[in-house]
Amino acid sequence: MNKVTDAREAVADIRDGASLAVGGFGLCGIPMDLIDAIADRGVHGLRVVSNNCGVDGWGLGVLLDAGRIARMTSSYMGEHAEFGRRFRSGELEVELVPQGTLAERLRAGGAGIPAFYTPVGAGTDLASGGIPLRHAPDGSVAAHAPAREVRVIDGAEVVLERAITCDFGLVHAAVADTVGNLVFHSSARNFNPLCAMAGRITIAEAESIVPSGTLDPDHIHLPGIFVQRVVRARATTPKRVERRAVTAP
Amino acid sequence: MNKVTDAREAVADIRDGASLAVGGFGLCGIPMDLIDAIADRGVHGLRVVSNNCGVDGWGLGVLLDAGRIARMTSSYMGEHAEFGRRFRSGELEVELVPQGTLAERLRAGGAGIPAFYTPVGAGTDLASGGIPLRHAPDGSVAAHAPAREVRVIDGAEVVLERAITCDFGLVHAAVADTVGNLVFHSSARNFNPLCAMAGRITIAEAESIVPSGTLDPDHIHLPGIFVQRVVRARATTPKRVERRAVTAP
Amino acid sequence: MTGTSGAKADARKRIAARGAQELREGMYVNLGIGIPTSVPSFLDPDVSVVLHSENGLLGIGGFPAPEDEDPDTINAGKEPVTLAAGAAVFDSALSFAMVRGGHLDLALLGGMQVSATGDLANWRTAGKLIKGMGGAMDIVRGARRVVILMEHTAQDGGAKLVRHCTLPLTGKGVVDRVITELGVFDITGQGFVLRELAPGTTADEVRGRTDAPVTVDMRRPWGAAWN
Amino acid sequence: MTGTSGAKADARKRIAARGAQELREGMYVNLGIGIPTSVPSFLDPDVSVVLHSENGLLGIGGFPAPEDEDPDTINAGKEPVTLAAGAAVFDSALSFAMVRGGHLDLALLGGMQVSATGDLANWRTAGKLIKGMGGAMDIVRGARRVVILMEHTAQDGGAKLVRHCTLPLTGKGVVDRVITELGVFDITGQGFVLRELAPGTTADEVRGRTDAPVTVDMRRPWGAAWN
Repeated sequence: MNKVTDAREAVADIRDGASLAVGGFGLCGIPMDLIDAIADRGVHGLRVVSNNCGVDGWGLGVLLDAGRIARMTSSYMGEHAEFGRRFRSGELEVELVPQGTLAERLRAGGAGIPAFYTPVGAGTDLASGGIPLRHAPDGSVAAHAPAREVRVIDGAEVVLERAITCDFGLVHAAVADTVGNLVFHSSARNFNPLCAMAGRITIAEAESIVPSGTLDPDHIHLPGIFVQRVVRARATTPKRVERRAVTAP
Repeated sequence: MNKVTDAREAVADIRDGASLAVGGFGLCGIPMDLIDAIADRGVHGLRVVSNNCGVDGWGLGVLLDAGRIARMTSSYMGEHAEFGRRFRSGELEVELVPQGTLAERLRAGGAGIPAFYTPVGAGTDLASGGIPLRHAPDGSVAAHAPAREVRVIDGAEVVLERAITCDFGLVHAAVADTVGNLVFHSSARNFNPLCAMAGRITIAEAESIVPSGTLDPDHIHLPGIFVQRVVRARATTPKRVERRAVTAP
Repeated sequence: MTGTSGAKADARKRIAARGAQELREGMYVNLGIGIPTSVPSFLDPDVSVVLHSENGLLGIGGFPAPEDEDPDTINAGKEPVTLAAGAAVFDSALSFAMVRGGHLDLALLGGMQVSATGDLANWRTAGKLIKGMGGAMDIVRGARRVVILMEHTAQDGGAKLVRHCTLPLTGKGVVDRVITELGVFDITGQGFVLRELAPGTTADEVRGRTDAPVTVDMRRPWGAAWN
Repeated sequence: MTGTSGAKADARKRIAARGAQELREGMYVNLGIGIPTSVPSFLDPDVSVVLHSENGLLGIGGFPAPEDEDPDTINAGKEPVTLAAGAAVFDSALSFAMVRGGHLDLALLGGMQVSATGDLANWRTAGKLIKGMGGAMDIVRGARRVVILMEHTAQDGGAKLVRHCTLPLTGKGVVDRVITELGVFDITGQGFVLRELAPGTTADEVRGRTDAPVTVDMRRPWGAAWN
């Protein structure tokens, strides 16, 4: 068993309209080489689940700028100018989800839990269905995210959240072995294991690839059963810092 | 911050009727020293959540033999003779739960997810409420486990399972640091991280204790936020093998 | 097919050998207790599969020599095992995330009864003390393909392939295939379909010992390698 | 209390300094963006707390020198940070398991509006483009204690402590305490209760700048150390 391939080959069956679960938080731990390879393929109408959507010209911003993304499921879009423009103009549908709920929905998808209850968002417009999902070209709100089922469990109001699975999971790891076991580095772990779990086909890019049997079984962060293809990340792809602190903590 | 104490001190506030989530699978990765310390305290009416209940005279069997356990939530009791006798005679209430559902319910308890849907058990007497929970002294079934809520999600029948939290989590680790970060060894990990998450107060015994800052942050299996007390496991407590294979695989 | 233990052992061996042919290169597989436990010894050494053990291991190797036993490294049957190259260790929640989430290609499990609609009973009998379902309910519901390896009839001669299970179910509509010492049976919308007949038996014998209709639609000789 | 940026900076500093006194030995704490970010610089060096960053770190240290920056080690504000001794790294699902499961002792967060019943609005305003709620909805619901650090009134002089929030909520009934440059307010069954009054102001000024009833039940002088 050897899951190693190259980036172009690995993304060759990602087609128009595919759904992608993409790891990373901000620009940390993003599968930049896989994103570039998808951009090179010229697919359109992608439905992407990722905590953020990169920045202008980097990360998922590359696909967004090129008009390849039809729908994002994210917790935060931040100051990303092109993202805002596309959302406001109706070119992009955006499902906003609390960060922890997003993580849990991806895990649930990978874990075969179709739905779960959570107190997060109870009593807010997340529960009542008041968060804009799509704008009209004139900037008015064309559709709101649907309301959640609400019930009371043990005296607390909770909302029903559904699992997320995607056609593909795209993740970045520090080390992979040839059978797809992954080790992440520091906070670049973030959503990567969860996106790998949620993908029906998961492609991992790794900064280094080692033979099967090299990694300590106790220190594998994500077992290879969740990873179908492994790609060596280009050593030349820079890691970018999104923000620098202006004050000492 | 230093969470290290001794076993007697660590269990001193476990009182009659307390609920305990106890790590281990079979006799592998069980917190034997903590179990012994609880046995020494003489508490009664314990409600224990653990995948198994040890064997006669070892593991949770120590508490069971001494009549300290009123209720078990487990997936498998196996060939444990005293367990069977007590269950059949009505001295012990037993909630049987599928192993993966038990793991997920403990994780949910630790993760603030009050309930989740799962396909496991749909269409069986787990869902319809036909599994014996308590026997009468004459051996007849006095009560069955309650039926689950059932609904259809995405065309599949699923059942509602509730989270489990306990007054105390009791776990066994290979290494702990002084702030409660844990590292497990091999399949002795099993239910331990989940029981630690599900305990309102979690006590970890560890084969070795190292200063805070010694463990690689990337290789901590369970962060110390889930662990309130750390105890050094006695070096003299043997690890027992429950079964030996009679045929080569 | 007499009741002697030699014939019984032969039958179980035959089932395990045929069961081993269900495993194909690169599969992630869970093997249950009973006949499935002996499947690896019949596996083609050129076929590399990854064995999952629900207590939290992926990549189970062989059994260790007594002096190499590690009480911390056991399989779901609680026996000490070794880890194969590429193995990974994880907690029980992630282990059953793999199971429930459909990441296992195949589960080979033992059975007490299988119905014509794919219901499986293998965790408790009416009279005996309940031992618990362990991970069986999770595995039958989660694995992408569930194949039951069991003797064709019970000790008392009663049928185990039945119209409806009389024992409490482990899973409803979960079985894809049953392998017995008499043949290989797929569960289809039309009930049991005999795909392979073991040497030395006939479709009539199979029908006589099965308590449900059996359609004969043989695809290949007994034990021909899958492809 | 003029609108000059110097007075504004002073107010924010005063709030952060008082906020730092909410942190006690051994607490696990999440600090939100805004005023809470500067709380650590006001922390008593003898008080050791563990800072949680929702992207997956526990045990955040100080900011690194530029040459020591690791793009893989960032906080929830996406700035490079260092890891303190005893730090641990984990994925986002476990990170929010800590949050949602009630394992954080305290969250100090910024706010736009807080209501007399503890509702918090801090993620979107009516006119502007939505940026997303990030982890705020999770944290306000999950942390055992939620303290909001914010200026007492908005830029335009409008009240931020209100009877009912007019902005979309981040959480309903989630706030335990509000600290502004004017005072410390607990949310009780009877609404806002003034516990500490900042030097140089009066209860009447507080009432005049608050759009909800304020009960005065002072427990200690402004900024007296908790115990």
